Amino acid sequence: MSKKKMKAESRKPKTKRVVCEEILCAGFGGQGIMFLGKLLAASGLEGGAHVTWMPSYGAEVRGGTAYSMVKISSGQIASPIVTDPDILIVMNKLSLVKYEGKLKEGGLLISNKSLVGDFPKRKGIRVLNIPMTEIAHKFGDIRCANMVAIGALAARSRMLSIRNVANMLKEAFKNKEELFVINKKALDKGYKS
Amino acid sequence: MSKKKMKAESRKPKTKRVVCEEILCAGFGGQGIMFLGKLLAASGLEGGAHVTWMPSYGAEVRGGTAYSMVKISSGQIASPIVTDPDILIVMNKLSLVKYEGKLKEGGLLISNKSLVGDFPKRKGIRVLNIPMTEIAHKFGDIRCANMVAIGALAARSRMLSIRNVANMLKEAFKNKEELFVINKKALDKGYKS
Amino acid sequence: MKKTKKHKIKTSPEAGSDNIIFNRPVSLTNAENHFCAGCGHGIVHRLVCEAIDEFGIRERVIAVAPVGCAVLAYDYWDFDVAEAAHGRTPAVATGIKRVRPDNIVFTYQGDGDLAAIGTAEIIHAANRGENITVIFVNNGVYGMTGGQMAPTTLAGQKTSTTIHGRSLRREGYPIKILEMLAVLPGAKYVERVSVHSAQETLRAKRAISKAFKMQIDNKGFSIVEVLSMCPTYWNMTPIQAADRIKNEVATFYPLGVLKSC
Amino acid sequence: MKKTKKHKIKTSPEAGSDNIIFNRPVSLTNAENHFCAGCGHGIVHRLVCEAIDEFGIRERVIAVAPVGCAVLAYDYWDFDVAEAAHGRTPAVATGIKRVRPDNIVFTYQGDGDLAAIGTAEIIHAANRGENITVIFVNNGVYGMTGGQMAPTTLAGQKTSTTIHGRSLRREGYPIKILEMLAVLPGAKYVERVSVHSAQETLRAKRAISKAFKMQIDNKGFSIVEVLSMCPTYWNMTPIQAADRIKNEVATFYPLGVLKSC
Amino acid sequence: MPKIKIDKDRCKGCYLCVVNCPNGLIKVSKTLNVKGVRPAVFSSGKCTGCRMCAVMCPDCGIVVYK
Amino acid sequence: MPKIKIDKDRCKGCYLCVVNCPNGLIKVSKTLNVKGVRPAVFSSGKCTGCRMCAVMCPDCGIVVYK
Amino acid sequence: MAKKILMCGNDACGEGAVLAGCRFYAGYPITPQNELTAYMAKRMYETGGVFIQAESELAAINMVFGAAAAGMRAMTSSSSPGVSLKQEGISYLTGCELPCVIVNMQRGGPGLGNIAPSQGDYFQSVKGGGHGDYKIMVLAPSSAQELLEYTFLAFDLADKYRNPALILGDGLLGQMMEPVQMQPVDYNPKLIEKPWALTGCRGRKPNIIKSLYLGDGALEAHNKRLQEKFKLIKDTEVRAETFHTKDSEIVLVAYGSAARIARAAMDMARDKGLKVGMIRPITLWPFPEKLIEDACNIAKKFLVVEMSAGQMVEDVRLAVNGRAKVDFYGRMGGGIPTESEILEKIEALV
Amino acid sequence: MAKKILMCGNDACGEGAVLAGCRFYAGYPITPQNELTAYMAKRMYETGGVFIQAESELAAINMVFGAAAAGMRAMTSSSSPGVSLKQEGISYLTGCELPCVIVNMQRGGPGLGNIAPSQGDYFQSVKGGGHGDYKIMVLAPSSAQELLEYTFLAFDLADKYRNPALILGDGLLGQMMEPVQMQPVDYNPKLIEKPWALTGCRGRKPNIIKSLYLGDGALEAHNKRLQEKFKLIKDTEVRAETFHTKDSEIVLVAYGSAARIARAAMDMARDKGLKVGMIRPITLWPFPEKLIEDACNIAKKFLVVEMSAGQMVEDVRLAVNGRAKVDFYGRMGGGIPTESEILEKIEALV
Ligand SMILES: Cc1ncc(C[n+]2csc(CCOP(=O)(O)OP(=O)(O)O)c2C)c(N)n1
Ligand SMILES: Cc1ncc(C[n+]2csc(CCOP(=O)(O)OP(=O)(O)O)c2C)c(N)n1
Ligand code: SF4
Ligand code: SF4
Ligand code: SF4
Ligand code: SF4
Ligand code: SF4
Ligand code: SF4
Ligand SMILES: [Mg+2]
Ligand SMILES: [Mg+2]
Repeated sequence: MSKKKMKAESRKPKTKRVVCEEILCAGFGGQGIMFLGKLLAASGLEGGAHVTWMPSYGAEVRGGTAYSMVKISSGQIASPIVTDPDILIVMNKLSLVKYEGKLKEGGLLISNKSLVGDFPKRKGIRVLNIPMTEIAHKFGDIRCANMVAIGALAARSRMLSIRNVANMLKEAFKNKEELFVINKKALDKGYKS
Repeated sequence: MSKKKMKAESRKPKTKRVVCEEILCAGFGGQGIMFLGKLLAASGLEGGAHVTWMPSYGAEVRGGTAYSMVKISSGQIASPIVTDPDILIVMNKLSLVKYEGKLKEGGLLISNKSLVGDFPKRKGIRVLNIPMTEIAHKFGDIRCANMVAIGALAARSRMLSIRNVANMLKEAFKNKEELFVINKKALDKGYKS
Repeated sequence: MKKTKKHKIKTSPEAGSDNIIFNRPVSLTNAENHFCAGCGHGIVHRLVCEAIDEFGIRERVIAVAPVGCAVLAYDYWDFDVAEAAHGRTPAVATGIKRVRPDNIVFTYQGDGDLAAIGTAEIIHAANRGENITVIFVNNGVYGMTGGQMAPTTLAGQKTSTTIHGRSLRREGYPIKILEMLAVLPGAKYVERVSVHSAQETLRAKRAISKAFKMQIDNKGFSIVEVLSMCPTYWNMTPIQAADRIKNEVATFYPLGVLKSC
Repeated sequence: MKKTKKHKIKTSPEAGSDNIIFNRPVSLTNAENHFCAGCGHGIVHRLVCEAIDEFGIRERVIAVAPVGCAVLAYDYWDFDVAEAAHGRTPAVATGIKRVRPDNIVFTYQGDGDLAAIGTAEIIHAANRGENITVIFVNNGVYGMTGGQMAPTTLAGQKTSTTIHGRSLRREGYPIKILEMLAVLPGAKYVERVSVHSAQETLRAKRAISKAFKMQIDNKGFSIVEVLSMCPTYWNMTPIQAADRIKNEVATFYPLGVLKSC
Repeated sequence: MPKIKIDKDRCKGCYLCVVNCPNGLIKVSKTLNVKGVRPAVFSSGKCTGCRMCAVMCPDCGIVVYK
Repeated sequence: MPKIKIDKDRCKGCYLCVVNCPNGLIKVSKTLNVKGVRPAVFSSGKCTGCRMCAVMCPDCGIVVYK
Repeated sequence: MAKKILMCGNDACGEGAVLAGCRFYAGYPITPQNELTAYMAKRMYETGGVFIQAESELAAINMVFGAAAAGMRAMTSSSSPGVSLKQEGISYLTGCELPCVIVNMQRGGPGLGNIAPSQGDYFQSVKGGGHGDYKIMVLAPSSAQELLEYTFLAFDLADKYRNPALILGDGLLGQMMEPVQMQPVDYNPKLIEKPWALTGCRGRKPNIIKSLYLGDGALEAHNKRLQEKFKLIKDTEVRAETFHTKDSEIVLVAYGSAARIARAAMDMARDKGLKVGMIRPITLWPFPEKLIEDACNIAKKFLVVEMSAGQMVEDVRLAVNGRAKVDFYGRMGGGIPTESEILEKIEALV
Repeated sequence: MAKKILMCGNDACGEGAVLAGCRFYAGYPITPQNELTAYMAKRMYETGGVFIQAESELAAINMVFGAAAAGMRAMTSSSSPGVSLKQEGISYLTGCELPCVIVNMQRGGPGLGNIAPSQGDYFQSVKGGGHGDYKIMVLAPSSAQELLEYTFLAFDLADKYRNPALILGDGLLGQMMEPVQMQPVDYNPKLIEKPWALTGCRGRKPNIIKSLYLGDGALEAHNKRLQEKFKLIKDTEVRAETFHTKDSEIVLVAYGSAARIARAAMDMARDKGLKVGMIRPITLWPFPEKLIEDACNIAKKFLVVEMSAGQMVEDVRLAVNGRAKVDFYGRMGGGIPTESEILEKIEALV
């Protein structure tokens, strides 16, 4: 990197309208929440978008709910922190309770019916209630419930294509063909739901 | 102490002429250089003067020459550091070599002939050359050579009286009558030299 | 300060049945702990409270909690607790005990806290013969920070900082701190126990009680090392983790009393 | 890096007589040292240089000097020297040795440096089995700062911070660091010697040579503790100080090889 | 007869109680609890009140009755 | 015959050489050196060249000749 | 353009070190920089470098001292409490003029605090948390890409001036994943000769690495040399990014994570037609005081945004020296300002 | 008037602690404050207090943490490198709101430096050498008498605000002997109840001493409380001495040892008819910025004198805020300015 580039210089402001999807994924520790978010971000990047992924703060406290935050945008991203998500993915009940209120008016809630149960109370949002854990269980590995969620999102996102997600999934599970197959199935199932 | 007193307040400047004697004592580690200086300061204080005593910097380096600095003044003392002494007491040769040049024009050099040997080269100063170690040896303890120096100084100082020095010496050696006696003898011997 | 009455078994009041023969000790709050499933910390937290209840000293106790997975101990313990900077736990305990010798002061420390960053502090507290009790939870990893190697990690064990397994050549030997402490005349009671089975857990309880008793009797420094499961960063189920202690960890770190004066 | 030719006794060149059978080693500069009369440091400084000359490794050596009375070692040693923050000497040596394994790296440390503030560093360097040599000068006080208690100060000994003598109850026990280090498998050669007499000094020399030899042969961590006189802060003449080692210090800290692998 | 009571929603599903009951009286539930795990359940039987299960529970999820 | 040479002004007067000479060949000088101490002096005699004096000197003040 | 890789800032920083030729790392785990330690464990293994998980942060910084003294490009990393423990070591490194790179992924304080992102260690970093008169070069990246690139730079600067350099990040930058372009074609580590290094004295006089100066005036002379060096660095190595400073009445000043957000707020404000610009110091020390001074010619007001109670704002005030109003907006203890909070503050200023 | 005793500053400081009711001291030897450690060893023994020669400065500050948590007036002391090692502990003490007194008898740095007097740790003391947003109260005595008196004050302030207080001296003040009046009749330690202290939970809910705040926004709320406290201290506890500020065109600003000498230079200058005054901050934090601001109404120039490369001068500049010229004269690495050097500087300014 040249020093000059780093020295003081003015830049043109980016003022044209950007499309940005902000996603919050939440669930238990073991539910692959971090992976879920990373896969979303990677897929966004694969599609040429600006992306950030941010975990819930580190590992200094055990247990409880974990969450990760993803932004996929056509423009530069300022903060990776998602305070009022466009899309909320909740894998367990506690997460719904904790984050439901943060979802934007008109936002999309993707909820894991198997553990969250009935519809949330809130009005004015779009809700997808899918028995992810049960579906995953049927495919033989309850850990791929998160893939159902991604599939469902990919079908509705403005920033993600199912092809990019599938590609990234493949890369994540290279040399683990068997796992890939199961996860891919879950992804497709979600896409169709 | 009252907070008020410590708060911002102006003071009258002390501009009247002050008398201040600045003394540098130097010698080997074992020659009682620190004690010498402290006794001078204590005696000055006993006489109602402002005093400071400052050792050569601490104990982090062994051996070599040690020195201590004393200021005895009719006014407040700023820095205890003596850079150009009015009086220089040297107990060994190295000290003479090192500090002779710092003595003020017209200053007083009190030199331990036993270890320093011949007169210094420098002109324009007053010199007292006393075989202190030999005298002390005669009194039975070579460690009281420093008292000879103090005695000699007390006879010439504007700020010290031999009575105050003797009192302070007594206090320093209380419960050590025997040591006091020897040191007192050396002191008197110096005073008369 | 007067001692509260001594009582043998005292269980949490809200249980409300005379037929109860085992329940949460009163010194343990009802809060659910934040530990992972099968984590040994949960067991050790309870054992400490059982010992405290046994001697009826809850109101005299001042605990020093570590930085580590047990950092939230004050949420679970119903007595005075101080936090300590990572590893300085025994120094903090020393400060407390010296100014309040009638209180019962103990530290609770992980193996990173005690055997790595806090090596000097534990050794010198023991050497000074501080009249404190140390509960040392050895789970062979840094749990709180995500499963890095600890000084106690076994040879060959994979962690996030030894992805190819701990190499004796590069990372040195799993450290036996108790064996070192036992050399010090200031350390009066030194025992290693484990919580990998009910049997061993009962033994662990006795050791912890003994360690507190030493302090109550002004006998000086006591330490109990507890081999403890970290299923999460051993990448195992809790049952596998317990088995690992039995078959591997306790083989390397032999259980038993190393010293008792 | 090629080794220089090995030679048995090489004395300083300026002596200029074939008849000389003992003189300053070449690795020792001609500078007069700043130590007090009869200080053991002066002897140990020379012994280290004798060992280095014996193996002809002066040009390969990198020393790490402590903060302590030996802080000016670089004025006396005619090879590369790094200063280290007080107590961190073994950490600095570790950094050097790991990036320059072909150099011979040793630390020279006082008992405050090694057994107090640097406790964690020495233990973990030993435990990692760093292939370094440690010369540990135990004079039972903090010489440089004016004779305060050291962890090694004997019971009852008066120092500026224990004016009524070290009390085991308040200040704890004189610490036997070597006995603790010997527990660690990473420590390969552990010996305690003394310089209170010519006989013992010759033994000390052999131990120091052995410790360097261990490193040259890539055998791992070696440490030699040298009981050493501090006449100044023992308030004694050098001869009395030497006698005190013989009669008191070496009784408490027994001389000999604790471990040799 | 002695028996135990397991706090279903407190249980984290470590199953240390399961393997430590000398009489094999504790089983894994078929349903998930609020934590999303299958809790341990007491399959009533010849419980001796030996406390081994409770001693091993890291979550104070077991009360033993005589 | 073996002998030693003591660097008078280097000597700090610790006298460790004095007590370590098996043959008592080293004495304390009557005069002071530049350091203000009475240095050790070799009182020529049946020196065996055993080096003990030099080994003990903390100040490298003694050279031994064969 | 080479493909971008999704990478967290901690990993990017580690890779930057590897590319810069760093082959010695010593560290002690602490959130939120654990990925960096783990990354270095892996990469040092792969590159034949040295990785040591030290017994403490103190040991780590002093191992780095040793490796640096022996001439190696060496690094340590930690987060706030751990960096506090390194202060003595940093003072020694500076006194001994040893080049090395220290990374601080700041978290919420004081004390144990929490593990959320923070900028509470600015004073410690730029004023000197250790003892004595010294300065270290402090670089403040604001993205994963910059964590990679400024780490190169930090090593080059450290070697060039024989002085430690600090990468001042935070938990957000360390843990966030972003696309990083991994092969910057135009970087070659400026590996220079180190004749002062301890390598054994074969064929030369012994080298000594020390910070002790006992002779009369020796330490003062040493300090004068150091101050001259610091002056040279100040004159040569200031780096900053400016936005619209030529036409702005209000100038934001922010670094690192806060700068990302402040910049977005600036864009929002400009969209609303407000004349708002921004200065992002890249080097926190040396601080771009000249740039700020110059900005005073146009700007009437400055708004400093930090994730702290107000630390860098003092340096801005020093540079402005009364010529404009300097306002502050901060979030503490892990709080992260939002674009709209900053925008509100801006609007209140106009 | 009671008789004055010749005493070194270190001893005076120790006696001040004893009189203030301090009954816990933990420390580790370091020049130039060894007399203080030795003094406390003796006096704690005599008063039935606790003296611990700790294994390190880290252990010492954390022992003080423990004693303070248990409600005792506790103290530790050290000099520059040792105080650097205490920075993590100081940050914890502040986060946990524990009162205690820390003494730093500064010496020359950076690194090992030397053992001569210095004022190179100003930044560390007042800006925060540890991590996170915190402040400690910093008192700067300039004589043995003040070392005695400010040590009382430090304990009282620490308890009052549940915050550490630091006595910032130097080797000159610590080692110099001066006459000290030992029985100040008007001092009674303000020993207050400490219901938060750890004493065992008999008859009350358990007390917890902690700085960890994990809940959403909890640490930020904690920091806000701390900042409010710091604000209160700033508003209440500023202390300084002023000389001739009402008629002076040139105002010297100096603290501690440097202030003694600067004052003498001021007197010399006034003897020569120059309108020179002086402000001596007694509290370095909170800094007497208001006094300096006020002085700007008359003064055209400030001359800051420090035994450093220029640290307090930044706080003076911040207070002056461009309204007057601020010049600096400093000596580093143990150098001590002389009256005539300062006078020369003054004369160059007129
Ligand atoms: C000074 C400092 N360094 C590092 C950390 C980060 N840290 C927190 S806990 C911990 C170690 C945890 O391991 P251990 O003590 O074994 O406890 P466990 O979590 O395994 O029970 C570390 C390194 C810290 N908080 N402070
Ligand atoms: C961090 C730090 N703490 C304390 C000191 C002061 N100090 C210098 S040397 C020393 C101890 C000296 O004792 P020892 O290591 O036994 O060496 P000796 O002088 O006895 O040979 C101390 C405490 C320091 N320089 N740095
Ligand atoms: S990480 Fe390990 S030690 Fe920490 S709570 Fe989980 S299982 Fe227990
Ligand atoms: S003080 Fe002691 S250790 Fe230091 S030089 Fe003197 S005799 Fe040697
Ligand atoms: S008390 Fe004993 S027998 Fe009964 S369930 Fe528990 S372990 Fe089994
Ligand atoms: S031991 Fe406790 S937490 Fe574990 S399975 Fe049994 S009841 Fe559940
Ligand atoms: S060489 Fe031996 S015999 Fe000769 S003087 Fe020395 S000690 Fe005595
Ligand atoms: S051993 Fe050396 S210093 Fe000591 S008396 Fe003999 S010659 Fe002198
Ligand atoms: Mg652990
Ligand atoms: Mg020593």
